[in-house]
Amino acid sequence: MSALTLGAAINAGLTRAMADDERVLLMGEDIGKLGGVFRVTDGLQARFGPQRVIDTPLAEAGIVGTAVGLALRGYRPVVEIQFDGFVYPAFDQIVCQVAKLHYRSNGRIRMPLVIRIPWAGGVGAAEHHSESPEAYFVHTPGLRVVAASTPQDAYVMLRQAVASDDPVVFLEPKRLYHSKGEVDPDADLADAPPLHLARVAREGTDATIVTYGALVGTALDAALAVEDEGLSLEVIDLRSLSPMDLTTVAASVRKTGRVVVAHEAARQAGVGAEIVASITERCFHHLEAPPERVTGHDIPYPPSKLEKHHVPDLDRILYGVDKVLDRTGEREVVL
Amino acid sequence: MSALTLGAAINAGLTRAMADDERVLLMGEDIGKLGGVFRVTDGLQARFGPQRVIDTPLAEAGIVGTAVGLALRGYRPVVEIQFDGFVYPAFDQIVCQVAKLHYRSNGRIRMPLVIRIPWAGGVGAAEHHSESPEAYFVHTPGLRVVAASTPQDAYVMLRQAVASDDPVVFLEPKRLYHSKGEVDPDADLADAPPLHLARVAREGTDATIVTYGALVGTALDAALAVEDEGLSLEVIDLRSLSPMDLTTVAASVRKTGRVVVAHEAARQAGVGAEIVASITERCFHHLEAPPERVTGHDIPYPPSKLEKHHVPDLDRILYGVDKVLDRTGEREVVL
Amino acid sequence: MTYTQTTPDRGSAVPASAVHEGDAATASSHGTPDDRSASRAGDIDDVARLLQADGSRVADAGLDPWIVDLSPHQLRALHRDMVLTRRLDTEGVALQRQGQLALWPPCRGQEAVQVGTAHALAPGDFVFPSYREHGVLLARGAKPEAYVLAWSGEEHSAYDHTTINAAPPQIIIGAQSLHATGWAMGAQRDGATDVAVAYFGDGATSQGDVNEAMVFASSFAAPVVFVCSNNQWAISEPVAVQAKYPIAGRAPGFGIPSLRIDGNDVLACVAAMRWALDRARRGGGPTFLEAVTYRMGPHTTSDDPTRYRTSDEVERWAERDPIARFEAYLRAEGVLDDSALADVAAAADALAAEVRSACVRATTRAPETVFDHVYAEPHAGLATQKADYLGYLAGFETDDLR
Amino acid sequence: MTYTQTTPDRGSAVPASAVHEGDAATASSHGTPDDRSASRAGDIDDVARLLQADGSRVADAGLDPWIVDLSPHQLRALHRDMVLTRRLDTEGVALQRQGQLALWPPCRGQEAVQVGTAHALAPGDFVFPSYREHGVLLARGAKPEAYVLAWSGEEHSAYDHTTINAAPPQIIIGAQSLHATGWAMGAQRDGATDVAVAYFGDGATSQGDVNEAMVFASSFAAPVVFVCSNNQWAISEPVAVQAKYPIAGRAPGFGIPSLRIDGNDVLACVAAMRWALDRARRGGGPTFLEAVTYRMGPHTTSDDPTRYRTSDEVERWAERDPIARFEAYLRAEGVLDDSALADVAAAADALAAEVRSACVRATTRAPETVFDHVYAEPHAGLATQKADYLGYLAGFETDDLR
Ligand SMILES: Cc1ncc(C[n+]2csc(CCOP(=O)(O)OP(=O)(O)O)c2C)c(N)n1
Ligand SMILES: Cc1ncc(C[n+]2csc(CCOP(=O)(O)OP(=O)(O)O)c2C)c(N)n1
Ligand SMILES: [Mg+2]
Ligand SMILES: [Mg+2]
Repeated sequence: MSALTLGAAINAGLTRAMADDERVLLMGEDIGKLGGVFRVTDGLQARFGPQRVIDTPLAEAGIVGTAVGLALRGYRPVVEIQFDGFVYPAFDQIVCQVAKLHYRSNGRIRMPLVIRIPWAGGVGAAEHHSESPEAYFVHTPGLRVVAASTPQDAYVMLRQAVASDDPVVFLEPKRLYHSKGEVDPDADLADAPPLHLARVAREGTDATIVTYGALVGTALDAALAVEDEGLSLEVIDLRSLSPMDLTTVAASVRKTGRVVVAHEAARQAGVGAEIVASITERCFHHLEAPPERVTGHDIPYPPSKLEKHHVPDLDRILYGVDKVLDRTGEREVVL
Repeated sequence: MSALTLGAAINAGLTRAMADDERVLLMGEDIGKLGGVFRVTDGLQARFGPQRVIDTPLAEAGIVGTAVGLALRGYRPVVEIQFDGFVYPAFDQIVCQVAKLHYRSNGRIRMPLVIRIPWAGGVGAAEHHSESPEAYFVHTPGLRVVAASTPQDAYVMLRQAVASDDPVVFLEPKRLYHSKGEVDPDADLADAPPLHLARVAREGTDATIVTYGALVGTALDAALAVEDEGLSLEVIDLRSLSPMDLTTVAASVRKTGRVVVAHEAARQAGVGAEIVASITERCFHHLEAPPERVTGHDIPYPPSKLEKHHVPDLDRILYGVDKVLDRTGEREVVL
Repeated sequence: MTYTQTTPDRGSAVPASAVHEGDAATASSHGTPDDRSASRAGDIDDVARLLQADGSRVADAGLDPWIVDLSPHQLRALHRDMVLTRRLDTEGVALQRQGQLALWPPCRGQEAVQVGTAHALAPGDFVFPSYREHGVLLARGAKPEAYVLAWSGEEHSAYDHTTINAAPPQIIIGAQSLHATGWAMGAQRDGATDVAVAYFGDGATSQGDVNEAMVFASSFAAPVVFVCSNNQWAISEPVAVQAKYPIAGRAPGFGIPSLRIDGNDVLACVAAMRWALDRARRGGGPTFLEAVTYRMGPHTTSDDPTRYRTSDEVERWAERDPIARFEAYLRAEGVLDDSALADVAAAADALAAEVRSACVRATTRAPETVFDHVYAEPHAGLATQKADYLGYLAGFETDDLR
Repeated sequence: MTYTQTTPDRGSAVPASAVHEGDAATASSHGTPDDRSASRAGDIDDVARLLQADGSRVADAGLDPWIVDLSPHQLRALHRDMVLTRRLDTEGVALQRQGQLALWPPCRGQEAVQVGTAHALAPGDFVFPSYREHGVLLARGAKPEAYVLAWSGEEHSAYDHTTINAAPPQIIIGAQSLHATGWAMGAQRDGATDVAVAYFGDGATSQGDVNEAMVFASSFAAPVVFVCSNNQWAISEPVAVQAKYPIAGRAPGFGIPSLRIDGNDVLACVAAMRWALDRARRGGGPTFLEAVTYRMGPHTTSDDPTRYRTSDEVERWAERDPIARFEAYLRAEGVLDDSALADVAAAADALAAEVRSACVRATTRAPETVFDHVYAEPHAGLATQKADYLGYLAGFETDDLR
């Protein structure tokens, strides 16, 4: 075990995946000599050479589209989209090709592609550098979508994503790139929790917070914050957004009867809507209060000086918790 | 009043909008001499000339991107995407530019753009010709998204969309292009229901069906089918998917206590999830059963010979109704 | 001081004899300017050609060497595949008219470029076709009776790409050009001499994807050949909407040599393709071929071309028919006689009969198969949806719904 | 038989004297071949130029006529705006280092192409800049003290596009090229002589959007000028990753005349831009300018260029500095003396002071404004969200959160 940042854990995961399977290739803008703008691929070109760590022309459709061709030739490309907001030029290739080729070919073609996306906000960045596009992918049959929230998960899930014969959109909470945690580099994938399972990050009995990515930490903070008040919150790190581990979620909600769903993305038709709808369908008779969504507003990502009024934080999650517990107005807000 | 097909009603709406405002332009592939592959723009180039009805090169990003520039120059472009499945190459321009320029410029730039999309399935078409991409747009702040289900609505809503200073994704249920209805060509826009309001297509008391597009007709058929059984279904045609008229929806659900949400698009993180989540949040204590979603499966659109096993039909909607009324197993299914 | 200023309306012709050196870069330095004016964009005779419309053979020092070795057997095979392609196409149209197929995109008139380029391929090469490349797929070995079912609505794609090294037909215009380029980058990494081929139309050249494919192919010197069948129309839009200057002139700006050939001359198509493939196999990187041809039929069986083009134009192109031209040549050369022609006609009839019977026999697969192959690995959510749907179906008393 | 075969590694130079005829198509037919080999892609001296690195004036029959009328006043204005741009840029970097700005993309080294092309514009023209075009916007009249706030995180875009006819800076690489083309199509429909200008970098030329913009611009003969500032780098990627051959060579394939100019020579930039604008105003359609220049600083203040390029390279480019070169020329011409230079320096200092104080003074707008201008027309759902959020904020005892 060693303490690694989430970024370094992904680097370690990529290194391991490339060492294990020479058909694994990395593609992206500035991922070679520079090691990526977040240094996630640092040192990989030096180690594996420019034939396997490929600095591509500046064109996202081109990156994903050529990765499709490489996959058809038997490679397992891991492509990096430089920032979340730059994935849209590749949207057609992702939605119409990556997601559909297996189906189109009656299963004869496999698309073992990983699309890595430094993801979401809270880092004071310029426009288009703080987007949360996950709902678009979650709504697209044929894709798997995952989001790691700890270095250990990042390391293991990256390797699992590379090993998967399905295309995986791999969301990397960029706000956590520098957050550290223990990583077991020798973890056997066979022993690790499967990619599609959620993780109960904290057990509790009074209400459930379902979230993913950087907000998992915030949810855990919320659980800690209300401990004194005698409240016990369960926190679920969804990990996989498609498929969603609704079994774990439903079990928790059946226990607590109350649920807050949190994400940074805009609310309308976001992933939170799916979670709330699914919970309502599955746990209707166990729900003691309407599920509460704590999300980004239905606005374009605002200028960074104002992002704290968009991205849910501890206070907004607590406010959501108060709502499902019918205690709004009771809390003393200390800033 | 005259009986027009839905396609002809849109043609009439375009004609009227162009006659009323010379800044209105049409752009798209094959919309000129051919009149569009669905003939929706038939005769318009002959009437308004090739400067206003523009056959563009075969490039959707180009169509939408140049329309953005035309809007900046003071035009009101109405662009046609030839089929739903071909909107994705334009996705970046739609999501990052069309939807965000007003916000980016602090309201100084307006984007009075209409993006017309022949939409959804059930017409026996080839791959990519039967897609329901609406959730992607509904999840994108800055866009308005509407879907007409009758010729009269198509005529009026098209004109309202053109008149709107916001960008509007205008979904045209291609399955209904040839369905006829009365259209009042002299309808005054001021008297027409605003673009953002839902329509109670049929009043009822036992359960509510919320849907939009071609399924409105199917929902009405369902209401008719259960009349004999003494059941009274309310049918809501959402019309506007963003914003959503949740006031009308909630009022209905408060009355009936039971709701079926139907759409053709894949279920996961679809528009139905948003409707169910919103209803649950607003009508939690009025709900007598969990809301039921009747949707396309989470699969790529299947080959057309199998599409009847994907697109919800009368039977599947009735099954959903039975579920919310707790009567599954009771119905005699007559095919 | 000299500097680079390029104007659009000129290409720089290189001596045809330089073509087969397989190194256009070297060849070009001996070029002489080509001063024809811009209007030649529409000049359908501004092409490399070996057979004239009447079937007479013309010399082309650049192309000739690439076909000198064609045996009578190979020539007859080319002819046969063109005839079979036309018959498949005619049958496709007929089957659609009779309600057996949902749709058919006719390739009539484009048999030479499709069959000619495909015959130049090695088995290890991989083609990325559009929806109209019936002749390419037939020549690659797709079983016609299976192939047509992709157009009946039974399947999205009805052949096994692994057995014929061909991707499923692509409907999203231009998307396959990137797949081909990526595949070629893979072949390159494998140290193989396999070449990828992207087929697309004139309209496709407007798409960002096709241009990005040229950027990537050039940047990585990928062994890919872009074959643009300029059939003069993208549905109702004449090629002039997409390009004011010859399409072949676009590739060089990306660092990709290009050649504009007579797409109705199967010998020119074989020759140009062999040249391009050879360049690729030797590490010379990508090549772009513009085959000037004509879509004789409607865009698809749903289209009505009388709305946008004259029958005059169609008739003029009928005189350039690729099969008649080649037949005339082969007869003159003594390679083909009446009896051989009768054999081919019989084979074509047999093919048509088989295709027709396959359509008539075709049964739709079971409803639950709509859930298959969404993912390669198990997916709990989808499994539940499938179970739910089967439960729902089971509620019906008859199996009429199936 | 001759036919079109184009190879990538050659352009066809036309006599520079033909340039100013404003009709490249005619001019080209008198062309002589340019036989330089492919390697000239990296040849930064293969450009049209009026000023050498030491400031000495060289003749160029094509460009000369376009600047003969520049008055001493205009020359000084060019110089002044370049100096102000550099000062703004230096201050931007400093302010970012001091935490006053969130980010700054330096334009040091690119002042000539930015200021030169912008000075050639008429007020009615409309520019579509990228994030790095500080000099263009300054020359267009953007108030520097407002402009910098776009980089403080206070606003996405901090100038009123209507007053300076400039779109908000574009961050999505290449997207603005289509907007410019569309705007130009609008100007064309208005019967106006206004021209749209799209600014982008070398990296942007790989994007589908930029290529589609060329297709549309050519197809509609739109009055748009594409100005590609080839500053040799796209973040860490050298231009060779995007293009094996000179970028200027790409446009002609789309039917768009292009010119490769010394982007560090402000006179060449003015001249080429005037030529291109004139072509557009006369109905000649689009033009593509590749300005060969260099990004002296990091990509942005977040970047560390030592990871991917040598200081040698940077030093070599320092010798080609656009301002030093122009200053030497103006001094030699007697247009600029010490006292005028001192005036400019003082103005630059004043600008810097104003910008700094604007940054320091800047206050963040009220939280509820995040809900403004999502839509131009009322939106019930968003109004509810806003009310809810304000209700939530009101629950806090202090207004620290604001
Ligand atoms: C992205 C996309 N946009 C639009 C279409 C609709 N469409 C199908 S074929 C076609 C014309 C294609 O023309 P071309 O590339 O010349 O090929 P051809 O059909 O002539 O063989 C169009 C517009 C599509 N299939 N994909
Ligand atoms: C669509 C998109 N992809 C990636 C990026 C990230 N990015 C920002 S600037 C840049 C390099 C741009 O290079 P170039 O076009 O040469 O312009 P320069 O920065 O050199 O002025 C990249 C990759 C982006 N902004 N947009
Ligand atoms: Mg065509
Ligand atoms: Mg650059």
